[in-house]
Amino acid sequence: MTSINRRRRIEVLADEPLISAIVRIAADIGIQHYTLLPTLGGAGSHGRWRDDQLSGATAKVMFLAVTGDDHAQAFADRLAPLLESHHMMLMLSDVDVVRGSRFA
Amino acid sequence: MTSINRRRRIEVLADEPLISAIVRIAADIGIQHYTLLPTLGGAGSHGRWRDDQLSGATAKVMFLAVTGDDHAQAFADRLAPLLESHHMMLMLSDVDVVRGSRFA
Amino acid sequence: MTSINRRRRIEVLADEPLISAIVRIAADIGIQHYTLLPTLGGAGSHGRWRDDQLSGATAKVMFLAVTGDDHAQAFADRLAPLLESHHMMLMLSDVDVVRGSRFA
Amino acid sequence: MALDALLQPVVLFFLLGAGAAFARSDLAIPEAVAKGISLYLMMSIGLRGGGEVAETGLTHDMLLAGGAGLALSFLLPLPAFWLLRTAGKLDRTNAAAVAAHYGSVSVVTFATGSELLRQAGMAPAGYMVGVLALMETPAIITGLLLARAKANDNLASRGGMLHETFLNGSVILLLGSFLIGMIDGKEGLVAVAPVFDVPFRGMLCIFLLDMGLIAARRLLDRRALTLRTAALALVLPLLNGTLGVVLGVELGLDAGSAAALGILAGSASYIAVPAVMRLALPAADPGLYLGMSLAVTFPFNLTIGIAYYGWLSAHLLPILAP
Amino acid sequence: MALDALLQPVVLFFLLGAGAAFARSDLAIPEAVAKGISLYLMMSIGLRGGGEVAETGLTHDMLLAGGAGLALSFLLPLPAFWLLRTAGKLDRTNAAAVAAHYGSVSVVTFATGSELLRQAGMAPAGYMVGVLALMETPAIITGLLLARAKANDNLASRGGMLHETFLNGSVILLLGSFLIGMIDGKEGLVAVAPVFDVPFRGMLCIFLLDMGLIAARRLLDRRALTLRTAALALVLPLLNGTLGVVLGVELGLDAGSAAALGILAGSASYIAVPAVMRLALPAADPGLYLGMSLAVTFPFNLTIGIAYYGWLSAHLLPILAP
Amino acid sequence: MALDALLQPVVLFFLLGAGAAFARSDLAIPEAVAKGISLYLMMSIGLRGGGEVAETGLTHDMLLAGGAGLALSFLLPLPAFWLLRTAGKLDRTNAAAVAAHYGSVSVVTFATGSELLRQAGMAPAGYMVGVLALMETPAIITGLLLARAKANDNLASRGGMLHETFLNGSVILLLGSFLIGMIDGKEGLVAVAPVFDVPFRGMLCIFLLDMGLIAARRLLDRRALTLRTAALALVLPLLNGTLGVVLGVELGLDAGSAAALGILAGSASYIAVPAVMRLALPAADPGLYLGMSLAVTFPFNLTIGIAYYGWLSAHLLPILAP
Ligand SMILES: Nc1ncnc2c1ncn2[C@@H]1O[C@H](COP(=O)(O)O)[C@@H](O)[C@H]1O
Ligand SMILES: Nc1ncnc2c1ncn2[C@@H]1O[C@H](COP(=O)(O)O)[C@@H](O)[C@H]1O
Ligand SMILES: Nc1ncnc2c1ncn2[C@@H]1O[C@H](COP(=O)(O)O)[C@@H](O)[C@H]1O
Ligand code: NA
Ligand code: NA
Ligand code: NA
Repeated sequence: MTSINRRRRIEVLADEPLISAIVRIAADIGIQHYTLLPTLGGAGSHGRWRDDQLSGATAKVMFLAVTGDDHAQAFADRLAPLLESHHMMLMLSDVDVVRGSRFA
Repeated sequence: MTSINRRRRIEVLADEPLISAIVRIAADIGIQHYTLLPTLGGAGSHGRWRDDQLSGATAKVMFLAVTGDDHAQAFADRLAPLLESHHMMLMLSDVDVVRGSRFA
Repeated sequence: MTSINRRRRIEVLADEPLISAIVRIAADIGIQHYTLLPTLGGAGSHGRWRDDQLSGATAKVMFLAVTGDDHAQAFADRLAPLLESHHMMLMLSDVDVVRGSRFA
Repeated sequence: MALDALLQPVVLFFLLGAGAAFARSDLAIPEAVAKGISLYLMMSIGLRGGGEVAETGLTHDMLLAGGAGLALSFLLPLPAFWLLRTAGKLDRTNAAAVAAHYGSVSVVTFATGSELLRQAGMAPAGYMVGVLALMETPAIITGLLLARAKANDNLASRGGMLHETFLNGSVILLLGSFLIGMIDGKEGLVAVAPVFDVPFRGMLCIFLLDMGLIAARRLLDRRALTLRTAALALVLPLLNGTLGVVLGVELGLDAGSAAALGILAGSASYIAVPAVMRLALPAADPGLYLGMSLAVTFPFNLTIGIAYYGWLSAHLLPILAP
Repeated sequence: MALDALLQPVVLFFLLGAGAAFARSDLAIPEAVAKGISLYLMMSIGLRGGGEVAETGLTHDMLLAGGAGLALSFLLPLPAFWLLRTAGKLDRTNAAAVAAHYGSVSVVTFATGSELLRQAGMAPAGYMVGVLALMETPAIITGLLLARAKANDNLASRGGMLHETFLNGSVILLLGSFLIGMIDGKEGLVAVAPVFDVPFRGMLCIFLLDMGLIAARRLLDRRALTLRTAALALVLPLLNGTLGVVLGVELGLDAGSAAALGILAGSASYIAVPAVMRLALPAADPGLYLGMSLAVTFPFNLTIGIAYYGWLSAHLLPILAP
Repeated sequence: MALDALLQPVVLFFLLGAGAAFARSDLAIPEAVAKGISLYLMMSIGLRGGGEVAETGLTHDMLLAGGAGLALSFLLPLPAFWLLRTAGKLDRTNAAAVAAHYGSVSVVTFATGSELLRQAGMAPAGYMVGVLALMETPAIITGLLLARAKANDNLASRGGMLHETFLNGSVILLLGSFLIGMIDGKEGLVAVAPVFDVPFRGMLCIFLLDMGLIAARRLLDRRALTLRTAALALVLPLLNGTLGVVLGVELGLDAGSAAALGILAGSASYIAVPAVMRLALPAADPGLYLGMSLAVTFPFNLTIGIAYYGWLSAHLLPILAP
């Protein structure tokens, strides 16, 4: 039976122009691997949006990274103060992976 | 250390024409904030599909909302009887968020 | 109150040309229902990528299936030896569903 | 015009798409591109139709054709419903949903038909585009009445169903472009003709390639289609189309316009109507109504139906015309 | 040219899009298609401008217009900032962010304006495309200085803000195409004219349909717009545009080019600047600056502003020209 | 034709894209648009080639060129494999995967080459499009044999690898369009020429802008490329291209067609072959084969290779032709 390890799944929903900054922050902390997912639209405390913005300034992208507890906590600590001002949403959850050493 | 709260992550996969109705049902229950994600294709008990439908009638969209236990339960109760007839899939899972009060 | 059952959520991130093979492997094991989600880009041990590849050879797709513990374990066992060589990422997590019998 | 029509690039590209899908090739047009071309086709059809109407002004024929179109869209679902219930053995909901599709119209069938008629020297009048727009929605109302759809259904009442029906993007775009064409007239449109007129047929080729892929893939996954319903998907366009042509000729329309009325009556919707039905009659099977309209009726009209309606119109005109 | 301009297909399609959005229709252009057309418009504008400059060679007017454009982009944010702070009652950050938008330019306003001026026999000189490119970014710098943005802000310092500003895709594409146009000259471009010249106006129609949808939807969701800021979104283009025209005429530019300088000065960015502001001034409200520039100023310029700048230039020229 | 070719808009847009990517600009063509244009290019090439063949009918040259193309695609991987193993120091699997790419062809290199040759008065014959289609897949078979790929590999056997190889969307579309062109002939295609003929070169510009971006970004992330493999990515097209030209001239093809055979032989696949290799030889590094074919060989052919093959063909013809 394949051995499975519990890790943390980090998801950040953020405006597209902020993604490169988030990638760099993650890298600083030691989270080098990630995947970006597209979105279509939504609504939050700052109103509705659709991914048809010409400028892409308010089109949102989902940043996904699987990592260890410590890295996840460090990332959350780093991002928490920015969530409100930058209209971001951060989600953390448990996930099981094979090859645990790759997701430290 | 950033304080983290456990909330429920609701995901509903539904045909595109149904999404606006789902958004209204969620709003009725008190779930005002959500994000919509695109899909490419899939297969279920009603056959295979691809997101190349001209009409968009059978193209599917993922509705995502993070909310409190009560709201999540109310939403599941409200949607459950429709799942079979409307070819939808509902998933609920745990997720940790910062700023817990925003996800009541 | 709607009765809810705990199941396993399988997610595999893989290069687009591999998806049809993954769908067949899942079907062999008895996982017939799935959904495919698009991605935008990312970075891993094999470098950065963006979904602008002409050939689609290195564009990635997320395969999502909700299923029972046994099927999930069988799938993980089947895919684990291929993850490294085929540059895939496998995630397993818990998810609650209504109509549990559909997700055996 | 029959064989000739089959060998036109537009039809050949449709067959190429269908062939590729049957051979299970991975050929695919990106969804955004296909959607973009479908919007383009509606803008182009609308503008050109409006531009022609601006030249001729409001005529008697126009009103007759409009009235005929409205009546057809409202009424065609009735015999269709009866056939689907009896010969097709469908339940009330499914029969009503399918009937609505056959009362409504297919923009691309109309567009292809107009091109093929034009090629054969039987160009339909510009106002037929207005008739096309008028015929999109009435059938939906008849269909919902036939289904005895309850207004307090959980999702439909919330989803703004009436909006979906009457403010459907494609209807708005078609009518809006038609209006712009009428305002600016043919000379006003000269500057945009290199986009909305000249490349029309080529764009149609690309779109029909995609339609071929989609229709054939749907036919391959035809779990919802029975022999009965597939046969009805051939019978209904023939009946409706013949009715349309006869009515057009009787009303004194020119041969091209009468043929176009037949094409409209004989075609079945696969864009506007399915989107409404998913919301209003979720119990109806999308595999069934899309299978019938998209995978059987559309290819039939493209390859045989259009040629037949054109032939019928040309031959009935000397006999029946008032 | 006022009413005439309003009835052009380009403007009518904008109004159609806006009308559809106000009626809450689901009409939508796929994002990828809209993005593709916006890239097309920039390539086309660049090539054609460069091709014309290749014919005339470097002239005195060109340098004057370039200098004027640079100065306007750097300085227009200053009075705008003052107005936004006092009359608009905005805080420093929001006022600075909005001011940057009004110092920068809107490519589509320029493109539509050029077409409408051409139609009226007042085609701007080719080098105005170069001026357009020069005016995109300086206002961003002034805006950031006005906001006293700290360089050690958490995200901006990491996100490569300077990159976003100066290597913004649209600026690069515009300048690059302008350069290619200059290298190849009008004859060198003949082979690509069927794509980059002839269909320009039709493509603009499709794009403006989308702009109408987006602008109206943003206006409907105008939680960030107050009466004050909406009024300023009308006043600022009028002031800046008038200034641009007067400066252009004073510098001795031809009527079309002076009008184009007015259009550039009067237009507000909604592509390049918002993307930078999201990163550099996250505390500024995107609902506010996109609401003002996209939902109020853009429609105003399209329907009234352009016609006014053209009229002003034509009437000032005999009086003011040196 | 060398410098002249470098200054054509098609090449300049490629360089613009590459420059933007090297400057790390965020310029990007939406994936759906790029895919759409690539499908367009294949339809256009196919139709035009087929239309020309319909005029000339089946000729001796055609069969010779087809045979030569097949032979080249089957055999060119052999010397390439040897070079990659020895000079390139690659393992068996990687060498085989790369060799397959160099035996196969690049549609866009062919398209650009044909345009540049046409410009220089050396238009290749229409049947070369058929040769292009023939050359896409045989090299894949040779490559898999060289790799000694086991048929019972876990994923490939399940993924329908043969399908991917022979029913690859681009091959089907190219061949299908070629056939449609042959059926309808040049006159039959007149109505679709405004889409499939006239705008070809302009569309190629947009596509090459995207290719520039993609190739340069891949070069920047060149973790898989060594100096040895990068050098081989220059040597292989030169060797294969020279072989192709010589063979073409020896067989008595006209100068343009011989040059086109050289372009085909010298070009490397980056669409069809990588998709098959990901499935069939997952252990081979996509960074390596895409890096070599897309980031080195493609730009080399575009800027130097094509001009060289054209020059070689024009100069060998008087000497070698039978
Ligand atoms: N820890 C991770 N979190 C999120 N995505 C990952 C992670 N590791 C790998 N990936 C994704 O999987 C792809 C392949 O991974 P690799 O085989 O390591 O190159 C990467 O390009 C990422 O998109
Ligand atoms: N509770 C939630 N569930 C799902 N998505 C959310 C939630 N809250 C916020 N979002 C997403 O995050 C975006 C920004 O949130 P806000 O800053 O509240 O406007 C929204 O537009 C939504 O797309
Ligand atoms: N177990 C599952 N895992 C993932 N996706 C599913 C599952 N079951 C259903 N789906 C998705 O939901 C759609 C509708 O399901 P169905 O009503 O069973 O046809 C399918 O086409 C799939 O895309
Ligand atoms: Na009908
Ligand atoms: Na301005
Ligand atoms: Na080759």
